[in-house]
Amino acid sequence: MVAILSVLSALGVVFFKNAVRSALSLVATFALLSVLYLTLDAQLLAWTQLVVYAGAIMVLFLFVIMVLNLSKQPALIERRDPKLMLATLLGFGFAGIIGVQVVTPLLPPSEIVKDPVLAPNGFGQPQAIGMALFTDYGYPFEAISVLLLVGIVGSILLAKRRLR
Amino acid sequence: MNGVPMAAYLLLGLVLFTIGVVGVVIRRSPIVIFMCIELMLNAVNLTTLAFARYLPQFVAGRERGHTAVAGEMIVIFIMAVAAAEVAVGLGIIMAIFRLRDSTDIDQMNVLRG
Amino acid sequence: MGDSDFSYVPWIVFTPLLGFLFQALLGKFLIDRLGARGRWFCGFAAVLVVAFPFLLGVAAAFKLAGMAPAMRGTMVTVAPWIDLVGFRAPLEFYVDPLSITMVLVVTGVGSLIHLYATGYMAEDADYPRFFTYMNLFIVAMLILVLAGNLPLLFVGWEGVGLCSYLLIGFWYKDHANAKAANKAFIFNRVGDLGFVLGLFLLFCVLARSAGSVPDGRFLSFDLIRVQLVNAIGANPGYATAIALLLFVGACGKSAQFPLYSWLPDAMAGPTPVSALIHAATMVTAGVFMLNRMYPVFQASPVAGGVIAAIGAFTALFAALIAFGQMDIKKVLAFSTVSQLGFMFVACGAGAYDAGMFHVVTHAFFKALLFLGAGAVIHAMAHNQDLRNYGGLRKYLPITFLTVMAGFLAIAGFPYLAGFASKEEILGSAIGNGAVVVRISGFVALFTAFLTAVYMARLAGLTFFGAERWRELPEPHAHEDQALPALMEDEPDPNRFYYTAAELAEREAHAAHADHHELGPEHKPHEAPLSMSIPLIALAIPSLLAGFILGGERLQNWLYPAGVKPGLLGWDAPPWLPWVSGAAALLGIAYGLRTYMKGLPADQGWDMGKWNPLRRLSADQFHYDAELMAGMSVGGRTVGLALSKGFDPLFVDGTVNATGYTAGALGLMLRKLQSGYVRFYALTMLIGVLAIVGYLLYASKGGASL
Amino acid sequence: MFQYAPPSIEWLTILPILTVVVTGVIALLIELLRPKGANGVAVAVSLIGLVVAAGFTVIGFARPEAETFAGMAIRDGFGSSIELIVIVVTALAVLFSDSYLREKGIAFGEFYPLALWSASGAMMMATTRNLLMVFIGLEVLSVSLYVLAGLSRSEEKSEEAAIKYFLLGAFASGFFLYGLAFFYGATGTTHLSGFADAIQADYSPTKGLLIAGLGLMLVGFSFKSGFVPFHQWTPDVYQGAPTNVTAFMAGIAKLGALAALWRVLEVYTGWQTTWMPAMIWVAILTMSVGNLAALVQKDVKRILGYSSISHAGYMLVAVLAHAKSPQTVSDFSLLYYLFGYSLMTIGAFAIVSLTARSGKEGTRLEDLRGLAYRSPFVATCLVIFMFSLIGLPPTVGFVGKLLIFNAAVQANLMPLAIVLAVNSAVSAFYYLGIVWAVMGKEQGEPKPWTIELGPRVACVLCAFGVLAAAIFVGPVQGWLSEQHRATQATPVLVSRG
Amino acid sequence: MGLLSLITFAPIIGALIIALIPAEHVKAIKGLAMVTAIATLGFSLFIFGQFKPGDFHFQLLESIPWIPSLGIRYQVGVDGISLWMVVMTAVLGVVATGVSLYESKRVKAFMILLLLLETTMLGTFVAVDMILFYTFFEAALLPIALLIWIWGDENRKKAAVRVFIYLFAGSILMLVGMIVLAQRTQLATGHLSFSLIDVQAAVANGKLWAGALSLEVWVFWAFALAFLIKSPAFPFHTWLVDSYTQAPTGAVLLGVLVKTGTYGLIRFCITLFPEALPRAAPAIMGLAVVGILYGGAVAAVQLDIKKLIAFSSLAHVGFIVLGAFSLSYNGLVGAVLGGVNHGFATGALFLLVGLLYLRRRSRGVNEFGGLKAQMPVFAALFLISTLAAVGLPGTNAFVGEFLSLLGTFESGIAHTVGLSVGYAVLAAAGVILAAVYMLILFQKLFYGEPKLPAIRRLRDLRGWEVALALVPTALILWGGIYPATFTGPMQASVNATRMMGMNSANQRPAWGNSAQSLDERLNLYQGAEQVAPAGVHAQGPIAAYNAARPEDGP
Repeated sequence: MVAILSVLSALGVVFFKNAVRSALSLVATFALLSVLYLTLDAQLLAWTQLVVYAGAIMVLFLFVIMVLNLSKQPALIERRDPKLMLATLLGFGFAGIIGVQVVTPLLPPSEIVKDPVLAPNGFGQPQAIGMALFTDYGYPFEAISVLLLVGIVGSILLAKRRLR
Repeated sequence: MNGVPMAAYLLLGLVLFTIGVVGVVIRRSPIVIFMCIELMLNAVNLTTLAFARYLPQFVAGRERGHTAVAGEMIVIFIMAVAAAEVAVGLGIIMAIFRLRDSTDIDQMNVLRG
Repeated sequence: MGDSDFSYVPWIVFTPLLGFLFQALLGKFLIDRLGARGRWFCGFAAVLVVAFPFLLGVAAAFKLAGMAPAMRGTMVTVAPWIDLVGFRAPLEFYVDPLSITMVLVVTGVGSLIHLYATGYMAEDADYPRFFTYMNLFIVAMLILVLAGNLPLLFVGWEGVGLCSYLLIGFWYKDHANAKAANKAFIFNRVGDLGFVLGLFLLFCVLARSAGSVPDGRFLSFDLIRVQLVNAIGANPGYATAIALLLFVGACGKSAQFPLYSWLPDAMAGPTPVSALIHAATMVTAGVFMLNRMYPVFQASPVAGGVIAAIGAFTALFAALIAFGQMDIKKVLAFSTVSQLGFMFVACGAGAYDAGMFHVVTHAFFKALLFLGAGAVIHAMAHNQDLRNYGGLRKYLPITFLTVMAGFLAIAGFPYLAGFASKEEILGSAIGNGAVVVRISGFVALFTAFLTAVYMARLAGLTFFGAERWRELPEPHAHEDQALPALMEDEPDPNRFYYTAAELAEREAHAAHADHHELGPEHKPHEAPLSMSIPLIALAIPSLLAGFILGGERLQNWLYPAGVKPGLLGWDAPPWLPWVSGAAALLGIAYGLRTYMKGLPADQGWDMGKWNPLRRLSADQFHYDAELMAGMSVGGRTVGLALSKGFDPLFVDGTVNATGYTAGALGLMLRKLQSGYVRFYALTMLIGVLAIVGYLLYASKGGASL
Repeated sequence: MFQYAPPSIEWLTILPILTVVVTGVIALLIELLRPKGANGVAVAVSLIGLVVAAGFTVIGFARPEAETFAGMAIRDGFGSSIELIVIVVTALAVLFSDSYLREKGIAFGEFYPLALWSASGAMMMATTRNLLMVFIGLEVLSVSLYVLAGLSRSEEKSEEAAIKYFLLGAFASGFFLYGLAFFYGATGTTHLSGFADAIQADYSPTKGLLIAGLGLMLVGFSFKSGFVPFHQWTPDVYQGAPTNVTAFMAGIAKLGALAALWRVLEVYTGWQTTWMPAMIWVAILTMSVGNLAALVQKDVKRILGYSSISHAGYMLVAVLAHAKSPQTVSDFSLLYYLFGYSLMTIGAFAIVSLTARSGKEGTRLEDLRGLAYRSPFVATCLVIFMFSLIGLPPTVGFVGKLLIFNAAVQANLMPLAIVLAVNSAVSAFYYLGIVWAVMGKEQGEPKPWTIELGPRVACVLCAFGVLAAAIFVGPVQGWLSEQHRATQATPVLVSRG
Repeated sequence: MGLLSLITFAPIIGALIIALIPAEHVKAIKGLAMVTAIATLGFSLFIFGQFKPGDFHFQLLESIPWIPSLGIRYQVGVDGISLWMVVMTAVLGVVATGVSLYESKRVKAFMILLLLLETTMLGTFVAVDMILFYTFFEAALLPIALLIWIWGDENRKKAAVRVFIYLFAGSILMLVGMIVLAQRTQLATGHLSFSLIDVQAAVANGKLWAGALSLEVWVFWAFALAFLIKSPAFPFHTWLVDSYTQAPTGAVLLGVLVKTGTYGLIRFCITLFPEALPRAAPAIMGLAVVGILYGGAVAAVQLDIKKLIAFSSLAHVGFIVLGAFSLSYNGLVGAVLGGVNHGFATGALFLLVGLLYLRRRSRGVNEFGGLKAQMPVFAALFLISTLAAVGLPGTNAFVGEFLSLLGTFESGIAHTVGLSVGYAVLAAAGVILAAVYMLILFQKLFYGEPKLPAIRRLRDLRGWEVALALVPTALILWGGIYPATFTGPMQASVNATRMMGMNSANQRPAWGNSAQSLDERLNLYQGAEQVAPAGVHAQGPIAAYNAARPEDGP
């Protein structure tokens, strides 16, 4: 159910002509996904998803859309573009290939489902994640900080007024 | 916890990913394209979490918890990266909007040939 | 220097070489400095360096004569030349009766002609250049005759060709001369093709059979004869091939039928050149070479037949053409071609010594005739047309007498030189066993009659009858060419050009030699002493050579019995001397009777009135014209087709097409680079699908590259 | 409550990266402190930092191979070599950037920290076998480059380049991440060693995951390296971005991506029958498309952009050769070519950047006309770079191609060697076009150029490097293999002294 | 630094010094360039003196590792085949520099490039390592292309591009071939080496190509193609025509450039591919013969002097290639000798035409005429060069072409290369064509009355020009009169080269075996084997040869 909804809202992102509506449907997708995360026992990530994506990132998006006044812009899908057909076709192709070749082997007869489906110990708990972040994943964590720094400096640089 | 097979999550991830991919190709607004990319990233997150959750037992010689954490780490880092990308990407879109009053990606082809 | 006995022989070659270097390097300088005395000195040096080898040759001849016939062959090695491990052709001279005979002819006749030239060319601005070439020619000719091996002979062979080329084009201001020179060179080249191939084949045959000659001197004459018997005995076909190929070379050099037509054109050169090169010496090189290589020819009767037939045909053909010629030198030229044909008939018949005999006598009387003609031309302000002559005997008595001697000799007046040598030729041919050769002999006999007639025509038209130049119109005065426009505005920092002042001085310095043309007021004058002496000197052997050398004397000298085996004997029919003598006398009588009266009406200035046959003959039966037109037009067409058609289209074309294809592909790719992000994303998507799809496909074991 | 046990860490392993990052921070602080000043200090600090980092790398070279941070970072000869090259590239780019940016009127001090961080991203990619780390490095590298590409904000083409690069880059990242997820799904880890375990487990349902994961990751790397058909951003971005950024990007992006590709394919060697044909075709297409398209270009930067595609193809040949027969083909050919390519490209771009004069920049071929008259020295350098790019001896381009040829032949990849050869010939045409433009005569009197110290030094270093690296390739390699022997990292090179 | 390195890098050292002189000091630059060229010539003569003729191995070897991991070395040496090439390059270097003293446009760059070009040529001839050879071989393109581009005539740009691309494209596959050779060497001997000595040693014992015939044929063609293009043989000559036509006067060294191609054919194609050789030889000889006839026919209708020389070069190179691939001893000597001879002959022609061009700025055959009266000394020098081009005995060209043709004929008679007799006949016919086009050229330039007023104002050559032109012309004559100077040092090497290509495995001499000498295994005459099998003579012909002429030492 949640899955179907999320798919629908994701389609909305693509097919809404209005950027604001696209964005809102993306928010919906994110929210639905966080629900799914919960079903996967990943509580922390679910909340993070909500906060980071639905909250922060999408706000940014909407902000930019508003600033640029994109909602007023005309529809930006050309209906007759062969690209559209081709892209959809290729999309189906991609999904088909991956689905048949990669996901199908993982369907129920395989061992994965036989396994009693219990979340691993501490799965999704903040402690475990925190532990990992500060031990084994300390280095990437630091690297990410560099990345965020880049993001900050970069966006400032891009948004700065003209050079002296 | 429930009887939903992992493959279902994977399929959902695949569908979302594909939608994102198709969206990137067919939309003309860079903002929306960017949103579609975010959709792709989320699809990846979902897939990864599904793997982490269902913990492939077949992975020999690896401690289960360790494995699961790895998946969660991927998700976290992807989120962080997405945040940074958003900051920069929107900055670029802002900058280009300031230069010209349109964000139609198809009008951006000064560079070609 | 190898053999002490003949260690001076190389100086036969080196002396004129020194003369050549002297003329080339110092001649102009001397004349500029010393003027007339410089001229005299140059001329003297030029004659001296040819006369001195003659003395050496005489010495060598006496020494050879004093040796046992079997010992008369000495190799004098001077220096290495082509000097490879497996193939050596040193600079070596082979001293034997044959080479020394030729040395004597070349230097003897050569020095007389040099002497003559000092008078004939006295007024020419390029006096030293002339003697440079002439001396170089003597060098090359002596190398040719003295060469100890075939490649070295080829050096001389080509060397004389070069000098011939240079001398034909000596008067360089006229492109016609240059064209004649080119023609001579190129025709000779065609012959050389055969010569070289024959040489190669000979080498291969010898090398194969010999396995290894320790010092690799395969083509040296002292060894060829020894080796050849073994080599060819196994493959008689090779002998024919080699012989015919070599004969092609001889055809080129000695102006035989398919390749004769350069020789008449070569008359564009100064007359001493014609006498020396195109009558006495160089053109006989083919006959000499046949003598030199006689074992090969001897081994192939087929080749002998071919040679005799071609010789006879050429003799007849050229004699017929001679009837149509009005240029005094052209008549002589065709006569030379014809006489050379005689020599080849002899060689084809196996009477190599008879061929050589005729070479020697022909050298005397033909040189004499040319020199005489030169004296006439000299006297007639360089006009060469028989129709302008007539009645010259009273103006040029010495010339008249000597030329008459030459005329009688060539016409085969009994017991003169020409009669003697021709007698042997005809005898050998008619007495030969092979039918072809015998027919050739009869053709030659008929040609001998023709010879007498056309030579009488020449003599009659020149020396008898009315003084026809008196009827000529007054010549035009030369107009001086204006000095070139000055281009002072063009900068000339490197001083490439003469300044105006220098140019004026230069033009003044090269004040035109006093050119005068033949006109009604012209008064012919006898040639200076330097020209008369050679005439007289040559007239004597022309008359007497038959007595001196005839009667198998030359044969015993060149081909002593028992030493050079297998020379064909012949059985001349007893009636021959009578018949040939009669033919000659008849011809002379008929010719003189016709032409002493003056120019016959049907041979006048208006070609339209000529007998059609004579017109054909004047045009060499269209042979030369058609051949030259075919060659030059055909060659040009092919060359242009390749140059303008094939080269740009295919050679350049493929290159350009490759470039264009690449460029077109680039343009196509450029179109794909549309600038649209979404299109880029689409291609990426295609790529993703392709790669992932392929990998999954391949992982199922489905594919390999 | 948390048992926090600090893991034992070989700090030296990441010390070069750390140094670069910290230098970036310092440079940023300098920019903040004196925003109105010239950027000389920032340049100096950056260079000093890079030198120090290089020093640490060299020190690390001699140490034994090590993997630390729970397998997140690795130190081996290959990684350290890449790090060194990255440092050199960055230093050279920094050297000539200052004057260019000033001339262009975009002297943002942020360039230096961003460039340094970007470099650190490339270094991270090169020194890890963990795909997560590869991804983060990739993002650090890319995000900085996105920003830098749009540095010239008043220029439409710069911004266009930035957005194209950004959107397509993020798109490609998405694929890469999907692949990463698959890999993780199959192995339970993001470390490449998981592959071996997975193979050992031989669990067939996940095989598809591994394969598809590889394919998707290849897409990511291919995009960054500019392989066909993921190349189309390259010419646009190269042309649009500020020239110094293009130079930097040309070197650095390939370094990171190819290093990571190298490590991934090294692991996947066992399955090469599956992916090798595909990659061979990618290599063939990459080489050919880049060269053919460059033939008809008129803009120098665009030409160099296309040429970078084909050079990426050449390097892919080196990678494939190693992956095909790792026992006989060492990493030297790739490293050497990367180094050489970086030198010649940066040198070329440095010279192109000289055309920028007071805000205007002409990068078309005719804008280079008369360079030989204006500055023979610079023209000579450019000629050297172009002939090196063609692969004419005795330049680094030649020796590099020689090494790749050798690698390809050794690995029995003759078709690739031949395609490479043919492509070299094709490429000569457009490089010559640049040379001719330089040699050509300008309208009017030649105006001599004054060239500042920075670009001058950069040109000299590049030109010198291009020649010296070719002539002294023996000692360089000797030194490297000595380090290798110390660490026992790669198979001993077969050679005859 | 050894002697060979010295000579190779002497021009570059000169060029570096010139680079330091400010461009305004034109005189100093020209002087220094001349000094450098003459010094190089001096070194080359010294090398000539040091050379020991009887030995077929590389002499004066120097060897420094370059890329040790690939077994690539800086290895230089000379043998009999390269010795005269080096001297020739040095001689023509002097000539080229000399005539370039007239250059007035960007003199400094010109001289630097010219000296650079000389270094690359010298390097090509002394390189023993294949990669080093390739390095010099290719590096020559840079100066050549730039010389044509900047200082060439009206169509220089197209010519420069074409020269560069064509030659570069032609030889790049050879690089792959070299690598294959080295790899096979490694397979055969266990050592990776690009040294010609090592590679050839592996070829000599038959291990290198064991069981890889098709590969051998492919690699052979990779090499052959590169060299045929550079030589250039028949369908590959378009670059030559362009570059000869457009090159500046100073580019006399272009004549040497094409010699690197024929040199490569002999050095690589014959020694390293014994099994592929007999299969390929008829085809290559066929190309050569077509080139001879085609070059002659096309040259005969050219109206551009330099184009004419270019097509004549095509024909002459045909003789060289023909001789080389006749695989007979005489033919090979003819080919090596022909390379040297043609170098001098074209050098002289190029120089003289250049001097004419400097005066009149015209290359049209029909725009001259009557020069003989105006410039007699020039005419004499030109005549000698013409005769050399015609292949007249007494000039060096004759000896080379004669031996080439003889060798071809020989190989045909012995059925070594079946079609050779036909080839020899056709090629000999090409000699006629040579006479046709050269004599027409000579006639049009020199005979007749001066048509144009400007020609009547022309001075004869100046003293130093004569001196300069005398250098190659004197060598032309010397080579014709005393060719032993040329053939003497090259014989042992040529013989070894031939046996490398002709003998069966293990019978081939090897450069790698420094103790080996050729006696007793000499087998000069093809087809004579049945009569006198190899090794019968107690004293081999070379020994006999040396005994016969002991005084002819260096």
